[in-house]
Amino acid sequence: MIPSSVYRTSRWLAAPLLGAALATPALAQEDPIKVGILHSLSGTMAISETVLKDTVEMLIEQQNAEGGLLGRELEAVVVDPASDWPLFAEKARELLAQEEVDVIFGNWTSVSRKSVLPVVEELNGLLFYPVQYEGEESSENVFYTGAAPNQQAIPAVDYLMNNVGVERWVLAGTDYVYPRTTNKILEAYLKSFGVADEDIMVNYTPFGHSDWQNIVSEVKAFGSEGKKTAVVSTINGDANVPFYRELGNQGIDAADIPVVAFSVGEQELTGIDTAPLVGHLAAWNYFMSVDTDANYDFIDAWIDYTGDEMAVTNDPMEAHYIGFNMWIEAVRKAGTTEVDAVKDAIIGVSVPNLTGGYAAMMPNHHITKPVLIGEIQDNGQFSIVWETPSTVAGDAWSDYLPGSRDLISDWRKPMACGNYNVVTGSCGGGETQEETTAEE
Amino acid sequence: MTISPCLRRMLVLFLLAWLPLAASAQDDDGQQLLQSLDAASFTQMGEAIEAIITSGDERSRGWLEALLDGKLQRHKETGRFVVVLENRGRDWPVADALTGEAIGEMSRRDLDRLGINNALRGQLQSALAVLDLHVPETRDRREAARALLGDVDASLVEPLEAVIRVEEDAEVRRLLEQGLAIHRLEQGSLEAVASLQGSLNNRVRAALNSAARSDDPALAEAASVALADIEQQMKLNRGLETLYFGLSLGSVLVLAAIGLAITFGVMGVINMAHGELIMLGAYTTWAMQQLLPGQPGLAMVLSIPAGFLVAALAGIAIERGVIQFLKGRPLETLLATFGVSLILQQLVRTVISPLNRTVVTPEWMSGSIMINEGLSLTLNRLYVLGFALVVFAGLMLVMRRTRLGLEVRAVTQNRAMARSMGIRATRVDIMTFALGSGVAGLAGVALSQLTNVGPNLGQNYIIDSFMVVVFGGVGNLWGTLVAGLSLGVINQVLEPWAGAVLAKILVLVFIILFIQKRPRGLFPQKGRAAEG
Amino acid sequence: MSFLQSLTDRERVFDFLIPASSPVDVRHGPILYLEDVTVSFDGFKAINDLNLTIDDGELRCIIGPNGAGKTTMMDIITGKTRPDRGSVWFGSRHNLLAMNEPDIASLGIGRKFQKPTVFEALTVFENLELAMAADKRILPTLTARMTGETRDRIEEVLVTIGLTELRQRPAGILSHGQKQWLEIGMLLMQRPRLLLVDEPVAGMTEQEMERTAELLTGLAGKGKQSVVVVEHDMGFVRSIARTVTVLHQGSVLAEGSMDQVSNDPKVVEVYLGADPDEEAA
Amino acid sequence: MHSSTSWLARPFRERATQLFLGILLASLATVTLLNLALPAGHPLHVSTYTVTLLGKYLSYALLAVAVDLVWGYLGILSLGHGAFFALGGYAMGMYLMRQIGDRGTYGDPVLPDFMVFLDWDSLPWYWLGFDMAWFAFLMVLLAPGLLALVFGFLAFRSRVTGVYLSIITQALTFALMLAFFRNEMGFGGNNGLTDFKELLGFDLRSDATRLGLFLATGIALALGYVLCRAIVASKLGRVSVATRDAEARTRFLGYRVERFQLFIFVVSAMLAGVAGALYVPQVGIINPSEFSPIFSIEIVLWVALGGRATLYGAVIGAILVNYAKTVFTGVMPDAWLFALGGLFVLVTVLLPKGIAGLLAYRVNPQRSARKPDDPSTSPREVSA
Repeated sequence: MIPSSVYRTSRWLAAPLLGAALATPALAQEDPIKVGILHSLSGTMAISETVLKDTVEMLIEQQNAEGGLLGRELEAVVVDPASDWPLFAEKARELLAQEEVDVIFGNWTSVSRKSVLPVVEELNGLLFYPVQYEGEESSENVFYTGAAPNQQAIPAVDYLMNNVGVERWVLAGTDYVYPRTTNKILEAYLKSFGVADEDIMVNYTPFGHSDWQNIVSEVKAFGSEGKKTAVVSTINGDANVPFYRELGNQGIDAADIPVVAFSVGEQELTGIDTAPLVGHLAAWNYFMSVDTDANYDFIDAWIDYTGDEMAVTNDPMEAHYIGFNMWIEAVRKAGTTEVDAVKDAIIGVSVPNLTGGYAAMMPNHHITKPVLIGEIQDNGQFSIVWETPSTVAGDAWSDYLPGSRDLISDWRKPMACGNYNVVTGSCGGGETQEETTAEE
Repeated sequence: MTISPCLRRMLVLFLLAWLPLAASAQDDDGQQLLQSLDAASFTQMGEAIEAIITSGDERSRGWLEALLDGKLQRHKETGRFVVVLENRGRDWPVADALTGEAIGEMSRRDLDRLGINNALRGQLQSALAVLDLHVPETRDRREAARALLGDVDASLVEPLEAVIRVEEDAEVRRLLEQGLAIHRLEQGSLEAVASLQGSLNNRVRAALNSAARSDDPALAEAASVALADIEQQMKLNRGLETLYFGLSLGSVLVLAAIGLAITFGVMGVINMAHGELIMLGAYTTWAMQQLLPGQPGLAMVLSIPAGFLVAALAGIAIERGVIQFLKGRPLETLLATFGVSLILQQLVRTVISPLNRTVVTPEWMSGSIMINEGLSLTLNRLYVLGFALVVFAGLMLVMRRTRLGLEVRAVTQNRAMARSMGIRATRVDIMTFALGSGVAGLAGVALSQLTNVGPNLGQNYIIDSFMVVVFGGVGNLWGTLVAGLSLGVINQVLEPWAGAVLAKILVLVFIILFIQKRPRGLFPQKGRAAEG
Repeated sequence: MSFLQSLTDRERVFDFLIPASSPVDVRHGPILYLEDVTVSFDGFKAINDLNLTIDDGELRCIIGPNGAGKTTMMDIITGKTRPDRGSVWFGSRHNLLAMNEPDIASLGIGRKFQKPTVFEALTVFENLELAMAADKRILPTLTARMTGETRDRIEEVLVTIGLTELRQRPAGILSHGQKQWLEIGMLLMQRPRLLLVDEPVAGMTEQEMERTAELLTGLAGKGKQSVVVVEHDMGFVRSIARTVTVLHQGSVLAEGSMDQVSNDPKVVEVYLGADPDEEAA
Repeated sequence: MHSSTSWLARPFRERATQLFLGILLASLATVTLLNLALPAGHPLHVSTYTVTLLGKYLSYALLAVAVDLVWGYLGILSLGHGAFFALGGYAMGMYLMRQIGDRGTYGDPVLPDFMVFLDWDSLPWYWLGFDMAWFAFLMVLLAPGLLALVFGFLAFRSRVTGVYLSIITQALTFALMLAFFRNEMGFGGNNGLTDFKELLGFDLRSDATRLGLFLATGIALALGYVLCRAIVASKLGRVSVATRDAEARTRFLGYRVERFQLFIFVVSAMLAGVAGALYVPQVGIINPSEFSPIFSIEIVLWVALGGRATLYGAVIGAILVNYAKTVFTGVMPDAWLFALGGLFVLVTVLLPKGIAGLLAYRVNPQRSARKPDDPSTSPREVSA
């Protein structure tokens, strides 16, 4: 987010100079193009993030095998932010200021993205963020290749309402910003369809919550009211295993109360005994079980890269796959890795995704994605039971939140604004009030 | 999910005269049937399923089951239908769906799965359920009958009544009658309410609930009266349930803490790597299951001694490698063992995987036992609860009745004196630490049935463990037991109205204030660790 | 003193009118006065209806087998343990049972522990400095500075306890006997009216013992300190004692001169035929 | 007047302190010089990235000094000092949030972004006043101070000691962590507070501001160090050591031990708060993970590593460990935990007195042989 018009102009001036600086003999042509990878390899998030690091490394390997980019090698620069949010900011700064990488692929949790954001904007870097998130953000320097709420949550609810006939809703989530926002949006959405308050139960739990007995039995009670009930789960990573175990053991099967999860993919299922979960749902933009050649090629490459026959792929990996190819495209288009050029070039770029379609980069730095609903199978895979007819464009600002209803994002010049308020007709923090705040 | 009339018709016929149907279907018929299954929409698929059942083809059951777990697939080129025998990895062993003989491996790339959704799954399940009403095993018949609750409609009434007449098992009869009653209730019959009186079954309550909302005032009235009565009984159930939840959570805390109560409470060693020892126990369970594929139960049993051993050995290594050099400086043990815990975590990450591992729940541990229709206790937690008590009792025996226990206590009270009495204090230290660590391993084995088996497993329990030990009074095993269980119950009692997060906070605040009142914990004790 | 007396006593000033720091009032003789004190630890009566009076300036020796309650008695006087019953008066004004350790200490009751406890990380000099009678509230302590006379006072005590040349060494390195002395020295710094000395000569050599004996006898005297010594070593006791009190099972068994008590058959019985349980307790 | 302030001047007369201050100030000056004077390309040039990094280390160092004060000299092993650090940080963070004004995504002049999209309609009462710098900075001291006062009062009054005290301090910070995770609390939940714009009108993104913050932290560390040193060198310092080693004895000498403990505990908490306040604008985010018990344990590790009860040891430990962390996470991302863990084990086993002990030995073997402050012999250790 840009603090003030003055600051912005100064940065626009700075940009070309920066470009010139990069073009100096200091960096000759044969120097490799540096790709920063900012994923936790230790700490709580290592579980989810290590595979993403490997994915990017694999993609780089492949790209180099095909002769690199602009006749230059790609080189991965890996650091470990260790699931420590301030460390994310520090490492981002290291990558951009010290290593002078041309692009960063990284982050999983919202908080890590939020902590990196100011750094990336200050040092004018490029960040590709591969995980589904709460939206309500559009940065000039960040490209959101994961799903926004309207690319995951809302279609999932539509499916449950129309195809399963759910009338009663449990919105269960881990207590952090993604579930909070998503559930706010869903509540507003459901009520717009006339769902009554008493038919919605919202529940939040701390990270890594391991004792689900009470909550599951509450859900059970909530579901015995004679109306079809479903659980919309935004429960984060680690807490899912005990949650599903408890579901299974308290005998809630998908036929009675289906659970649709937004954070449970193939990767998470490798840690769960899936037998009792068969039939529970997940909404993603990609499943390993997708039956396309592109996907099979990707899977084969991945299995060969990891050397593990049982290795699985998941949605964020596809997001990186898409993001990486988009960046390659944009760099080719711009003929340089220089950030501002790439930023402009990438908008409108479209590359094939793994589900047999194309993903295009929108002016709001989100991409178009198909939405798939899958049912868990006993082999830890998902069988796809529903799919949006066409791809959905990511929405940075939800129409269901009072604060963001009037905001749009478009990074094309001349607007070049991440939070343009169509009502006040000004970009983000209306400059009009600037003085007043300056005084107080 | 309701079963379509077509399916009904065939069931009626099937049930009224249940002599196995003539199996005279040619393969092409089978091919036909399967062909029709491979349909565009799920509705068409539903019809195809009915077709299969009505066909009375003796292979139909196999097909339906394969379909149910997504193992009925079509070869893309040949269009040949196969049943996948094992669907992990890239190449799957398959059998021909028609002839049933195994035909080697096929790449999943060339196969097309006949996918179903929850609605179809429901249809299949109840269809199979109806078929199951005729299997010899009573248990299965009960399952089938229970599965039919709420799925009965007009066309099933007659056949089911027929079944009831000849069914010799009372429980099956009761369940089927209940099913019929639910159906009648949906039809709006008042006396159905009477026959559903007092049943705590979820589906019954669901039916009554919707009846209570019906426009027929009399029915609504009766239903809500019945419900109110049921709610009364449920109240007691909920109370017991909460108690059970509390004890179960408590037992987990006790298991996690009891090892610490020994290493920390008795030896005064602040072992930050305790959590990782628990983790090792859990991974041992996983490893066991890898070694004995297909027999999770046996693996489970074997991993109890194995887990103890592995953790104990690790404990000995820690004691010899680090702690013995820190005699008399327990605080330094906190620092060193913290380092050890970091190393162990990363070791697991690099050697095994940063991802969680699947630990399968043996069937005798999954599900729950039904106390009554409305109250059932989850088995895995029941086992853990029992296990915790056994472990505790075992430890008490060791400490009270064995030579080791005696020596341990002697060394704790007065090291120098014990030495002079010819007790080899160093040996005792090793043994004690090994014991404590081994118990941590046991905790890991148990926890593998409840939560993630991953590198962070230990981290999630170390803090709580220390809380429990201190709350109970350092160096007092009874204290640990009481503390663990009571904290568990308090937490679970608070949770429903305070929410999970607030409940935990309140428990912590409670501990802080309690320590103000009793600066030595629940059961204060004299001895090295208690001084100062 | 009984309640009736206390009413008729015209000199009596009610406790709440007395600032805690007021000088001890010994116009009526006794400086320490224990009456019907009883304390029991989970059933076992450590002190049982103990009555004891120490006069101002007196040097009193208290002997008795293990478990007789000597140390417990000291704990009660210094406010570490609260008795179940009875009253403990310092002079005729201060009800010790109503005060905590620091108050009692600043009132002028010094104590030397059975196991010598000095601050091992601090130097001998610093040990004495901390013990010195001074304003012991936080800010004064923070801003306190070493003045000439305090230094002299400390030096003087260093001489008395013979640790002058070790003054800058940490107390941790002192020998057992030296620690004993340092602790006595700390008592002297406190300038207490009443010293409670628990086994001062344990682990001392003959010469050290003699010097300690001189020290203690020198201390006691009218208007100076009163000293209560608990000791096992009969030789030492004989060498200093004027009056000896024999404690047994938490109450006074005998009292009198050394010769009197040592000829008292009850005492002899206790010492010779002391039953082992007592020893253990 | 003189008599009441001279205790503050005392440290300046100590050779060790003079040395420490000399080194600290000198390095501050050099860094500044190398950062400003030399061109970006120059091999000796210190980038702003490095400056900020050093700034972070220094704030950690101050935190470590605060911990060493209570642990090293009072024998209270606080496993909850992260809480005071975080509270100071949050106080600063709230001020910085208010400074964003209407430049947030939603352009709401009053409400921070996270409140807008979780549709809070008005600012909760405890956020009031944080738009004023003086109030916020006051809170940086008061918030941790008051918590320490109440908590310490309860704990010390009822003579909770040793491991019991350690564990309830841990419980304290753990409870606070869970509380701040809750979005209802109105502190931004897990995301915490971030995307700060300016501090006292200085743009937080400008190199000048970063350098300024670094220097400010350096000065704060110097002052904090002198303060602690002064306390330790005073009679009060000796009383606290006495308390550490023989609490009962100290009582019998007429000192109201619990008050001394409380006093030092509160001072230490406030120092920690200041450290937190300086930390936040430099790393650009404050979130509940600073409350996590593990972090608090790490702090203790820095102190132990550097050498307990020496103050300068704490500084060395904090800087060393965190520097190691920075390097390892970059150089050997997959294996750095081995290195760090190994470091902890080796140092505790091989150097019981930490690095400072080693130094002291180098400087003056005979003295270090009898280092008065050496706590590893003190009886309290058994329990602590």
